[in-house]
Amino acid sequence: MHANILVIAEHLKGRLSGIVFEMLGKAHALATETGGGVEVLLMGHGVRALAEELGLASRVLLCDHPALAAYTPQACLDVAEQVIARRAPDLVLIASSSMGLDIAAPLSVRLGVPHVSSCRDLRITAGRAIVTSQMYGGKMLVESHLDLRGAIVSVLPGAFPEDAGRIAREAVIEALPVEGLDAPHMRFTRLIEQSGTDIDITQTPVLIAVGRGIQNRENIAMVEELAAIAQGAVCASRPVVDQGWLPMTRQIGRSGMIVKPKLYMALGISGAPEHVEGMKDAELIVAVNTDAQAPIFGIAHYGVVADIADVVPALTEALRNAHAPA
Amino acid sequence: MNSNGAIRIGFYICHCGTNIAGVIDVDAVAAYAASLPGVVLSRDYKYMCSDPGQDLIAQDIREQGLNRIVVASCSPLLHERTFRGAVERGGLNPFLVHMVNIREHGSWVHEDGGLATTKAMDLVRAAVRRVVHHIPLERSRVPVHPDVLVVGGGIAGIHAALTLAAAGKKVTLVEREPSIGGHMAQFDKTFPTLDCAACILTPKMTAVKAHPNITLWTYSEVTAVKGSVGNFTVTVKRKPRYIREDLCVGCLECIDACIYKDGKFADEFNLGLSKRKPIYVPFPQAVPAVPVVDPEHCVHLKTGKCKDLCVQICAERNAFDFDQQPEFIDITVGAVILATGFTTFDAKRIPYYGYGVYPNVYTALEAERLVNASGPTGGEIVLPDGRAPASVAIVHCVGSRDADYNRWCSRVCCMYSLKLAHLIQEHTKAEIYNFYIDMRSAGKSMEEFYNRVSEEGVHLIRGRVADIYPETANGKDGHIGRVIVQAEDTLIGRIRKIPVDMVILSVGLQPQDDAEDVRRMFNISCSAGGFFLERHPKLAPVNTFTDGIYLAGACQGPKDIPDAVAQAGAAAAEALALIDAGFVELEPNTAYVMEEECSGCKSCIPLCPYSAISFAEDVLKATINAVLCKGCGTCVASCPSASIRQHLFEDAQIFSEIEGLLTHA
Amino acid sequence: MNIVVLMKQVPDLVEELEVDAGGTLLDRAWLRFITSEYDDHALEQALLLKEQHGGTVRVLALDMGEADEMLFTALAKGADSAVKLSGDFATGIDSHSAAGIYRHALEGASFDLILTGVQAIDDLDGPAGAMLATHLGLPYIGVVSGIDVDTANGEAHVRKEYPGGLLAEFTVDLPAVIGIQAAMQPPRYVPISRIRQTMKTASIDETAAQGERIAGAISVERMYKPERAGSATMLEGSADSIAERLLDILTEHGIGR
Amino acid sequence: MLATEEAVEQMWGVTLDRLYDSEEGRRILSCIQCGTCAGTCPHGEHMQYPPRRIITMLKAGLIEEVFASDSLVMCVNCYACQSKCPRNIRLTEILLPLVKEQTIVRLPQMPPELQKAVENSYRYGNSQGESARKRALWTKTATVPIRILADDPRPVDALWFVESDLAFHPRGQDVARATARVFDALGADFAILGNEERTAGDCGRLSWEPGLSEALIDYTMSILKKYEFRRIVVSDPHAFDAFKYRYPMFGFDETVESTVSYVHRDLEKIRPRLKKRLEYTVTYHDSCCLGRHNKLFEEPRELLLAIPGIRLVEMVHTRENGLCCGGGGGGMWLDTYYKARGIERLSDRRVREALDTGADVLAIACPYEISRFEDAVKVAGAEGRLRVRDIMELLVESFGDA
Repeated sequence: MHANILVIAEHLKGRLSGIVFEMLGKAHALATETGGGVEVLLMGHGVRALAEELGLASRVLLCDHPALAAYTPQACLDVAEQVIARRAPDLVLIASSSMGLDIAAPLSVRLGVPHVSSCRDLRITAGRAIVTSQMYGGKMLVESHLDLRGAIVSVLPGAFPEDAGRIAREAVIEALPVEGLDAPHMRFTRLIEQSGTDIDITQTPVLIAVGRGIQNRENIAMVEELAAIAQGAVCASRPVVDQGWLPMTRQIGRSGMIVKPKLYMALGISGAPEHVEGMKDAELIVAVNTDAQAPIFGIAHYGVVADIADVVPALTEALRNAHAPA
Repeated sequence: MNSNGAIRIGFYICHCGTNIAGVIDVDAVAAYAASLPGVVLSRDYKYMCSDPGQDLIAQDIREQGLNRIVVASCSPLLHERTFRGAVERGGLNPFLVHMVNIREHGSWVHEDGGLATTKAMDLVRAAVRRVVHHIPLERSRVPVHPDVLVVGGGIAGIHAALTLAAAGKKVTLVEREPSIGGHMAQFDKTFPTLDCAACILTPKMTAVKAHPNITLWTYSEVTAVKGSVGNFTVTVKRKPRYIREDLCVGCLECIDACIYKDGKFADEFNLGLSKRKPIYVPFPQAVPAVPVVDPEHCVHLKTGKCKDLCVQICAERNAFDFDQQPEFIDITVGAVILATGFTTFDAKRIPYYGYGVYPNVYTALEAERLVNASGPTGGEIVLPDGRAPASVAIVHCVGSRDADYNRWCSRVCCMYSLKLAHLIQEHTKAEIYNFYIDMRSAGKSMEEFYNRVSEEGVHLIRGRVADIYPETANGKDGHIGRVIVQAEDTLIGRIRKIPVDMVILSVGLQPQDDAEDVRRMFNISCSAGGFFLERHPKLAPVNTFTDGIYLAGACQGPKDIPDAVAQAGAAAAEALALIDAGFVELEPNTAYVMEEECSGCKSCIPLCPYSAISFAEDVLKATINAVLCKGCGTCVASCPSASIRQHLFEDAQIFSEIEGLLTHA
Repeated sequence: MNIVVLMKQVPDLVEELEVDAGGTLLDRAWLRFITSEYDDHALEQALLLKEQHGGTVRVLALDMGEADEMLFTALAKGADSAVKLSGDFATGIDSHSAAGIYRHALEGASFDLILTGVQAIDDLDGPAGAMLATHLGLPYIGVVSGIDVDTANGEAHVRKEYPGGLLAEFTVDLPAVIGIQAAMQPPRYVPISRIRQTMKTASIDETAAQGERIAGAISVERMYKPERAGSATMLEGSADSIAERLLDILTEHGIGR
Repeated sequence: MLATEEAVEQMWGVTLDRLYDSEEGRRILSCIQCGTCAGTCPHGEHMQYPPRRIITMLKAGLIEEVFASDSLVMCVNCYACQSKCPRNIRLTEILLPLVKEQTIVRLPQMPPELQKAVENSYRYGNSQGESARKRALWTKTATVPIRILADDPRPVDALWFVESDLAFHPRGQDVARATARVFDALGADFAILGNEERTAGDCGRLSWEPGLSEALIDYTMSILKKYEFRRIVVSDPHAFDAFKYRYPMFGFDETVESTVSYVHRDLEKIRPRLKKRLEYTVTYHDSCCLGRHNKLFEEPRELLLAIPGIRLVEMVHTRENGLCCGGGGGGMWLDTYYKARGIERLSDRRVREALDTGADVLAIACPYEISRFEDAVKVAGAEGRLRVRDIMELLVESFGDA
């Protein structure tokens, strides 16, 4: 049985999110496998150029409307509902992102179809979608089976390779009419950039990241020492920033920065999906955590089960000695 | 060894440890002294005042035939008596010694040892020249009358009188109020023990009345004093109370009988908080229990037209005597104890405390009467409108420690304020706020009392009250509004404005209004604040500069009851020591008149601070009473005809001394 | 400003999670429950808005885990009322069913805002708050970390978090449902004595949960712990030897020089 | 003035509005504002309202202002003010906790680490936030058998109350294992509660959270009721304090001993085992609870001197006048809070005093000190020069066979 898959694209500040290509690549592979097709729904205003990037899809469904100039949950939800109802795909893939989280579950209610969140893996076997979700902060994997009758799957960033979706091919673009966006209950006002005085961690090749395991503010000094000697910068997962120990500009993850450094050293970070989203593409990931079960070890290249208070000073010392003239 | 009439001076210089020798080269001074004319012996010694030092002098006099002695050491104030004694023990007249002060005037005040040594030599030279002219003098003795006068019938006077009487001395106790008892009789409880003031005072008052050795004259005042130590003649004015003490038995029926059914005139004892009749006793336990008739208000005395119900009811005793006149009686005594007490600061003088303006602002003495069961309210603490206060502020240091009023600490206010806080809280359960500058609770059991009261939950706020003003106007129904007491709480640096129903001003103690008159009459001195001055604050605290006159109680300075009683006992002991010796010995350094040269100009008489000079009408010359003369020299210097001279300060002695000084090479 | 807060209990990750014999559910024998972190933030945000604008905060929860303690804590923190929806939740409940129950509980009720955590660690079928909004026909915005209410115009200004430290501000007509990522300040502390006191003095309204359970839409076939250490090469030994190994690895990758 | 058991009854139920109902509370009225409390307080200079001013503000009815300031967040429950008060006012035991309680709840924001520690203590029975089921894990690496009462509930002589820092902190676990070895060497009949144990709710650090303290006390009392034992031996001085002074208010009347005095009593039994000479210069830090509050000054020193080779030197602040490590009264979780206000950590100051003695070992008997002082040694750059060792660890080291 062939599966027709609809991918809902998202973009911000004129760029498509990486997850769109992850989903597109995966959808393409599954569709090819089952003999189905892939359509991408792209909503926006004046975003035809973005549609051109989505050539791997059988068809890009372009909904262009001034009301979609900036992402608004209500408008996207309304448009997506109309499009899905009209195209009746077997499977809908939505990013498990700030935007996707707003619309995936409501769509499932409106359309009366199942929804599975936090997808890390997806297969199609015997006419059913087999979704592996990362639950309980990554401590459990849950495998659920869905009938291919329009089910919606929210895909965690980092689940699939992005490159597979970036095949350069001329896109088939079909513009769809957009209706019913006249009386919105919500209006986009503005984008707020976090103050830019701090260093730009997206441009720093070495990042030393700290999480809950840091215990207290004083230990940040220890980590800063390591970062200094490694010529990198200190960043953090959300809890550390919430404590006010580091500025928001240093936050990695869903609501923070997306980084792709040469080295990402995760200290005391368990590896919750929201965090992993922001750093999974680092070239080299080294994780230090006292909990051997921490999901961060699932994406790290090297892992150390230890107290960061022991490892960090030792590594700082080793680096210092390595730098010292012989 | 015989001196054969030649001057043989012995010189002694004291090291005083390093006090003198550390600065002055005593060897050099001793060697220099040896070179002076008349000096036959010169010694230095570590401590001349020590027994071996004194013995050295006595022995040298005997063995070396010395007839003049010069000691270079400390101030004569300290050791002149010592060395005179040593000289006397050596068999020489004690007035043939002279001291040179090279410590207070030398080593202690100079840093340059060389110059100090030179100065010491100069002083020694002057002394050696002076001592040559010393002549033997004799001390004289005057007999002492064995009776004592105690002026003032407060607790100090009572205690002094009882002590002397117990020693078998005849005492006259003079009190100007109708009853003895003084301020203590007005108090409710006494700190720190909180025993009832009347309970401990009245037995002593009764004892005074009952003691055969005590003559008690109340409603009486001293009007004149003559004579000197051992032999004073004192004039006492006995005011008429219009009731004969010898006939009255104290039944007080006359008071009930008075045509005034209720009190109508301000009651002095209750500070005007209640009314009395024209005939009254100040308080129930008064001693003597003899009523007084107030001539200002007695209808009989004012108009002569009264039913005289009082006289009628006393018919059997017939003690009334409306014809009584003031009586002046002279008594002779050997010593006088002044126990004239104090008065409290007039709170009206500090306008911002509102005393006399707001009806709920009281003085501490008034508060004493309010808490007293025999007081105007029967011991109920109530405001003029009859309500009990729910909050009371007690303001310490009113009129004390204040350059605008009295600079001194009145010493008793902290403790009596705490006592009042305790009593008022006990009576009313009111919130009590004591505002203090410093909490002074020195003395036995005082700190413990302070602790006790603070633990009772009295609010102790450190800060001098700066303002008292009404929170609300007084109500038409006579309701007394609260006042706000404003002060900085210095311990938290915050201004506190506490509304209270009642304010008590802890007024300070000050000299009696007529203290100056008393001072003149008894020829004593006052300290800066007007309290009588003791001869020495530490070593002669109950003596005055006038021999035979002693101080007891708060007339010398603010003090509490224990201290007043202790001082009264001390004054009595000093008086006893004087009387029991039977005589007084007079120093011979007195002035004397060269009668033949005196012109009788009388210019010296008013100058004498001790009233020792009188004019002999028979010969028309000045004459000096050696018993009174203190040797101050004022008359000597002032006599236009140089006819007054003074022993030990003869011209020859002084001029030689000056010459000695001036011959400094 | 009347606010409804939806809160729920989720498994406490401090304890080891185990899978039951059936292989599709958590072994509840060892499970401890804790209030979902995001819901705590939703409550905090509600209390902050109440402090600012007055009104009431009403907390709704399904009778799962330690719901009573959670609700009493909410009351102790300042919520005005707490409703416990009881039913058979012994093996948990999917979000679609939960949203249905909330819908029954809230239909016809008067409120200005519904706040709830943007998600929870056990939301396999997505966040219930977003679904509830659909049921009630109300606007929904999630991943919100700041709300200002303009009561005069009946709207709220919300700040939604985007990747890269960006915030998007929206104006939403009230009533609305908001999925809270973080309150404008960390959840407050409430003394345990006050919680205990609240347990004695306050009460929780308990009503039976209504609304059909949606069964079988998703069929969970398997639940299992992730392979330990996934792809990571684990380094062991003393801190110093680990440091040396790391140094080699970094050097190999051309880092740290 | 230090706590006495007799005073415990007096401290029961004292609240700020009923302060003067008890004799001990009324002592506050006897304050003479001498300021000794403020002067001796290790954080006095950082308090807007040091104890002296708190008393005046209380008497002036302005205590709300004190609550609104964060002065009492600085209080580390070190008993210094109480021990020097010339009026014997029980500041640390009675007044300050009541003020602190109100201060903490009024803070605009509770310091996050402190909030976490409290919430963890309530939820998991340990401030670390570890699973209660992992509490006895350390025993698996102990070198002597350790009986856990839940598994083997026979009566026991000494019920050893281990406390969370020894059970969970890696260095604390070293001390726990060493303590077990010493007990074993004593031939002691001892057992632990294992996973049933929860933090004792130490009166010092948690007294500003009476609800938590009471919840933990209720729990621990209910567990203790299950077993028969002759005494409770407590390793953590804060827990010792809690059992001695706070539990009795809840009807607890068991014999309580600190590990130090328990071992000291039978010192002769292990003396023959102390064979290995430890050529260390040791300085001993008096824990506030063990020392100043319970007068255990000589016992720990005698244990140290029983070890051959050890030379004992004293820091400038010692015994009654010892300097707090800054960990009590919640200070353990306030380092960040203090640092943000420019307040030097007391543990840093204390370690400088230890370094000034020239000692190479800083001996301690309180599990707080290990983490605090080892950290401070790093701050001082004295790693390798000064080691922090629990007395039990030193005793075991002298056994020489491990």
